[in-house]
Amino acid sequence: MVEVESENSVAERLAAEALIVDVDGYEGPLDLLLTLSRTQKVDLRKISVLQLAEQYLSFIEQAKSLRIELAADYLVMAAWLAFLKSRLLLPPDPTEDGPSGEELAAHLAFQLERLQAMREASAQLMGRNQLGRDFFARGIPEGVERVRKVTYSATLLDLMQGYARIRTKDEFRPFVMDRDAVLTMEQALERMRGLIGFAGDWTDLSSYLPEGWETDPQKRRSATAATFAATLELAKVGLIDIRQGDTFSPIHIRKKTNDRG
Amino acid sequence: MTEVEESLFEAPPMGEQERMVEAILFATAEPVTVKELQGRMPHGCDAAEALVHLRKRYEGRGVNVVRVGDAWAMRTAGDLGFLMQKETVETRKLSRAAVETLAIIAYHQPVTRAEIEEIRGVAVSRGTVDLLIELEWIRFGRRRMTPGRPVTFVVTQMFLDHFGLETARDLPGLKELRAAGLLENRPPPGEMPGLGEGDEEDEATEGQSELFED
Amino acid sequence: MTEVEESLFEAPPMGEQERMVEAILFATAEPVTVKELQGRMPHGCDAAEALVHLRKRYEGRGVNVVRVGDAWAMRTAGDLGFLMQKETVETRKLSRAAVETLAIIAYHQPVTRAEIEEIRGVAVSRGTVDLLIELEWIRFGRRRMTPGRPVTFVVTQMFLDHFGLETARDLPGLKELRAAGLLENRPPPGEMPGLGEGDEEDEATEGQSELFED
Repeated sequence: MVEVESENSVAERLAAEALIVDVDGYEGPLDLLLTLSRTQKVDLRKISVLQLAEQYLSFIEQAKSLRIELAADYLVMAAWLAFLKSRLLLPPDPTEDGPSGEELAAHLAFQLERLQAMREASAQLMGRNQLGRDFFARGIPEGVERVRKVTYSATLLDLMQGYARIRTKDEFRPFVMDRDAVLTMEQALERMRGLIGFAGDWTDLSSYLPEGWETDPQKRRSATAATFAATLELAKVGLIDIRQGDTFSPIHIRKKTNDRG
Repeated sequence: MTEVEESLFEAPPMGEQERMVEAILFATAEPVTVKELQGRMPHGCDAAEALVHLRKRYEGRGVNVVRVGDAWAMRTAGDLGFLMQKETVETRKLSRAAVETLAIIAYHQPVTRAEIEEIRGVAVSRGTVDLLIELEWIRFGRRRMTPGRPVTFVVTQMFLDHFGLETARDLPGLKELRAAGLLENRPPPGEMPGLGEGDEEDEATEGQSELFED
Repeated sequence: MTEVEESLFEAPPMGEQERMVEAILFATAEPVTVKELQGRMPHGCDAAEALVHLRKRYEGRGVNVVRVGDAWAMRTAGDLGFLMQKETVETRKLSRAAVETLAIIAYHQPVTRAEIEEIRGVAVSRGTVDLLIELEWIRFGRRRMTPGRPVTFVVTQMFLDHFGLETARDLPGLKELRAAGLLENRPPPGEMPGLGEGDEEDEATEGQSELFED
């Protein structure tokens, strides 16, 4: 294909060295390859991939000798290009599977050409007239006034039902009953006042919970709290005694024996 | 003097100058004075003359060149203002409080706010009344000749039209409502309303609402 | 059916319709779709036809009627930018990576991140994509129906507007690139170095073809 180790001119070597200096300036091996390919001064479609592989490998060699840290992907590319080079130089081995050296080289050339094309396209794109720089939109946009019109819907049926609801409200159960899972302190107090007369001995507070309130957890909690609050109230006014053996142990109450105690 | 100076430069043809003024007026965020136009256009241009041409060109168009103080701007023609509005119509269901208030006014008109509150059992919010007035379904009636001379509310013709009534007297009475099955929906005894279905302002009647809705 | 319906309304004369489109486009900084124009104009109007007339009227003027994707806008003529230094908005200079990524998306859309990386030979940084999305020049397209269902990127109406393109088909040099086969996504023969994760581009080639072929 091409004479190996061709007479790289001094200028080319110098150019290669200059490249090495700003290796960080390349966006990866493909970018570097594209830059190297330009030294061939030919149409990208006629580029010698073999020569390019040489250029790249010598670049890597030089970078190594200059002890420049190269990212792993540069080295991967170097290894692959070395492989490609051998494929291109050696006569094809019929026993070997996979793509031929030519196919691989063609694809690399395609990649380079495509990258170059995209570079040119992006330059063309950015070279276009741009909004806000070369051409302009309306400076005083009047905008669209969004008029939100809300219409309310109500039917005669709504109206009548609403009225019926109000007028027949009294026929329904009292509102307080709505909160059926809540025992108010007033209710508990009332109940306790009636019961306390019979509590001569220490009795567990929990046994004072109203009937039907002991099982449902929500009701039980409310009833316990209300009943407890009621007993505190009763104790405060001197009607009962309270005792608790230990933290969290059951609370007991009994009727205060008054002056006798 | 200036004439000599100007002649040194080839001023663009008037058609071009007109284009320039057009572009500047279009793109600038505020009205532009002739002086500023002149300053922005190439040497030798006559902004004032270009403006005259441009103004004529836009006469009767959808956009006009107008004078704003001592500056110039382009504005959409006054008769096309309606295009600059985008109406979105949103239909909302009238709140229960509003429906009930409206119903009370319809059945009891003329009725004072205090009376409405007494019937509903909760305070009537200002917003509810305002909304109904805004919808033109209720209006103020005569003041009641009682202490404090409170205003009364009555329903409007708009209300009657909307609900397809000849007069407010055509509204069915309680008995008829019941006969029509509207009151038959008694609450099942055990059913209790849940928590947290907060209705606008009236918690007092909460719980009964579902009873009527099917 | 619709014809009968429409005839019930007297559509304004075409001259009036043209004025309306003129006013709407003039007043709005963003491109407006025909559908939206139609929606804002009175019943029976033909916004598309009015647009044709209007566009002709503004040909060669300081302000032009331009098409942006499936919408329309008014923009100052490109040759008058020099008058507008005052209006120029300083734009952030895009990095080469961002510009190239943008171009790749525009020319190859819809395109996956892996494909962009395959073309550029380096990973696409998150920041680059984020920036382009933030500028509203690109957006997510449909997911590719290949293993992993990768998202694709496409350019936006804003992109077309910014670069003065009527459609993505009008990208400079697009035809030539396509003719040269440079917009094909050729799978690499066997193992190729570079980005390991390029394995999802299997039959990812439908790509721009469906978008650009007409």
